[in-house]
Amino acid sequence: MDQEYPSEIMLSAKDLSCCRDDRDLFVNLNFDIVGGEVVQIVGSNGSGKTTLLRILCGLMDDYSGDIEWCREPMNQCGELYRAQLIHIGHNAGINPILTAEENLQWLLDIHGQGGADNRQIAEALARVGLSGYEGVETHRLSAGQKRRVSLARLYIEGAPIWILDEPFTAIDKEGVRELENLIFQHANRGGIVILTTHHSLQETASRLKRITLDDLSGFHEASVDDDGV
Amino acid sequence: MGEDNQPLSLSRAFFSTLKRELKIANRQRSQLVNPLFFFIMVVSLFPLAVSPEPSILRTIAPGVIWIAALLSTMMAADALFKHDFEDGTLEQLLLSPQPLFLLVIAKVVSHWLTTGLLLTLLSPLLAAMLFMDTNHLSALVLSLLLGTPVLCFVNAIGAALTVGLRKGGILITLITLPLHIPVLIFGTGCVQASVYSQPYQGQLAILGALLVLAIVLAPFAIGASLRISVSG
Amino acid sequence: MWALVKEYYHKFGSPKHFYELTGKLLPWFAIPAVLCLVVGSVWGLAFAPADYQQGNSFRIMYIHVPAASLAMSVYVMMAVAGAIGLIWKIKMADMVAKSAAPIGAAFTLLALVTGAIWGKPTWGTWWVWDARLTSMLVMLFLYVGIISLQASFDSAKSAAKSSAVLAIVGLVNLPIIKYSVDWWNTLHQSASFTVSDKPAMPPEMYLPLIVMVFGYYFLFATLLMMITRCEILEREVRSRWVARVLLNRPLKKN
Amino acid sequence: MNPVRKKRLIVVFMIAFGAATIVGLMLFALSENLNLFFTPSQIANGEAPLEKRIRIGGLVLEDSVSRVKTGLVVEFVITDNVSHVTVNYEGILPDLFREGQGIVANGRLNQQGVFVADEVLAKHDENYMPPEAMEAMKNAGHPMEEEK
Repeated sequence: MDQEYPSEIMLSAKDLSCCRDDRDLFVNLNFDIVGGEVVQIVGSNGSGKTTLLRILCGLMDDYSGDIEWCREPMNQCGELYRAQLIHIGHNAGINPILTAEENLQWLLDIHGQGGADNRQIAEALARVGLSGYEGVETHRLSAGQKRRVSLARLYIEGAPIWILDEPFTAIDKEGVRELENLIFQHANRGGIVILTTHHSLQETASRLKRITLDDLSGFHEASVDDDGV
Repeated sequence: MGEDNQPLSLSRAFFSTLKRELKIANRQRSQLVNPLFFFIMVVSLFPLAVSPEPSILRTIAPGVIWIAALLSTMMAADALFKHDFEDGTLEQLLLSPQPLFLLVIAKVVSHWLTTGLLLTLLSPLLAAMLFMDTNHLSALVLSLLLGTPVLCFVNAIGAALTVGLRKGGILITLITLPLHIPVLIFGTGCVQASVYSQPYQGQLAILGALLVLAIVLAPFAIGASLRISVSG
Repeated sequence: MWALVKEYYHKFGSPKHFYELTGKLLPWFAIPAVLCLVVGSVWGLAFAPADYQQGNSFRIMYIHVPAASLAMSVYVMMAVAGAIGLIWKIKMADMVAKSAAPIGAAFTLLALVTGAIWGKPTWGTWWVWDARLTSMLVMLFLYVGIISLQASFDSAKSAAKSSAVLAIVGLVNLPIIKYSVDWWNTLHQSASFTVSDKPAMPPEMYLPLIVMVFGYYFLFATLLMMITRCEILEREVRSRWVARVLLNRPLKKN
Repeated sequence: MNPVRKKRLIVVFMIAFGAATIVGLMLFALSENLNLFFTPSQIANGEAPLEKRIRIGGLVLEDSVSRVKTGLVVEFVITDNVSHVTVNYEGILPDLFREGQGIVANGRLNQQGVFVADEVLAKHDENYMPPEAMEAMKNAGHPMEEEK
């Protein structure tokens, strides 16, 4: 858990534009994200936050511009890039029929980090406040608990890039605080966190960067705030 | 993260996916038996609709059983990626650093184990219902054993192409049926040859060739289709 | 050299350039199409000699054979265009593939219908489950599948990509289907024209056929351009040059 | 080994192995008789099953067609220039049916070795010819049928 990620990791976008259904979501977005940064993507509903995250994951190739991971085009890094990545979207691949433990086991197995043993999974589930729920089929869990199951991956997998889409949804106050801690800890270890949330992240603002996507009365502007750094 | 456990994690990813799919199927028994009942029902319609005459039923039996098997695997294919698409599993599958074709093969194999294989095991019963001679059973079972996996692979292409659509159902049948024709021809041809007391190894060999072709090529088509469906 | 190729590639991939180019090319295809079709059909249907066995009924060949040959080539072309669109992400290739599908389906249908009309007097039946007929029918099914898949997507990009995958899968399957149906049932005569041998009919019979084949190919090119041009206008409707086209103002080079 | 190269290796191996298997299986399949289509010689050798629906094909033997006066029953002999099979058919023959013509018939072979057809289809060839040219060729001494 305490490993440091190599300091040269970097994700950068050049002239990134995306047009969906004949509507420009964002135009000419430029940013560099280096290890140790937490990037919050802000914007109103429908401004393309989720789309941007999915593009950065490599799930969508419907964009123009270049994305580079460690100075190499992302789509050429392929599985090397995906091995460095955890993406938790709106739906995080939690099957309702399987138990929390089975779901996590599979997710860890296909992410090819040598898998995880039951003890690690039980520990992670305990960290997200789900001890005792390991063997419960997830359709019996509440929305917040389901969310926590998917977030438990963050405690086990050693991937440097976390791309989280609204991770705080349906999570109680206590949980939000813990997750925030986890996110900034990850950044402190040299990892990258890119997330969207309407919740205002406050802690250690020096590590926080904002990318604003906003649809301003027909003109599409994207701006990058560098708070500190 | 060590490089040395890579070979381990390749097979681990494959078998873990297979195990997961089988677990899900096992917990939804009703989904499991539906295609089987459909299979039996379609076959039992023929004596009612065509003729209860044993001699007629015996002649049409190979074709009827094959068509019923084809339709039942198709019925089951609609759900192949649907739930995964809805709960985000598909995204995680695509984000896996493991080769996608491997995971896709695992999914199709489990699909076959839960439909095609069971249909094959059930087919002697239906052959008896249609008064088929018992010495042709081996041709029927072997042809289904080799042919149904091909059907499953082709169905999976259709399912992957239509998974993002609100109204997939009938479209899958429309786009995959033409592709099923060779399997149908050689499958029934195999049983037919046995009925004519001709050697049927040739047909089995062709079915085998089709199966190998499906295993080699279909996973790439399925993978590409899934990427398109998820990004769309 | 490389820069030139790249420039050409960009130019060809641009809908605006394609629209302008085809606007100029269109008459060069439309006029030969009409000429060839008129000359070929009058020559073939009225002046070519009757066959020693089939009499006049063989004349339907002049409509049937080119349609059947086009049905196949259009499919291959569509799959190749789809693959180009899929691999190099060229929007124009997607649009061409989309426009080709209904034309190919129409030619396939024409080949089937004229084949049935020809079959009645010669074979003694409208339809037989013969290898050629069956594989043609399967090809019609493939076209129908591709067209309906194309139609069920909201986003044009996903529609293009998905139908390209299906077209390629179909392309791999076509020889298999062909071979399997061939093995299954064969009655249809083999092709009269092959590259190596001389045609199995005298010139006064095959010349009109060749004219007709050219006419069909020109017709296909014309139709393809026309449909693709409509498709371009529809998809690029937000761009300024389309607005100018629609307002009927001359396009200026810029 | 790095995973990208490993994946490529697996893919190449899969395709090579697959291609080899397919070729092997197809070669085996082609060595078998796949079609339920029989020639007169095969029938004469007793290779065709009796009382099962099969297809036969061959040329109609010259001067072999005889019609039963009442009804539409026709009897003729087809040949592959080696053996002959008698075909019995009740129904309307296609226009192209004539002596010397290639035909395909569906039906059953009865105990007497007579093929009882339920369908007769004329197989027209890929050669087209105006009638006069055909006459000329016949007069010149090489009728087209002889080459078959």
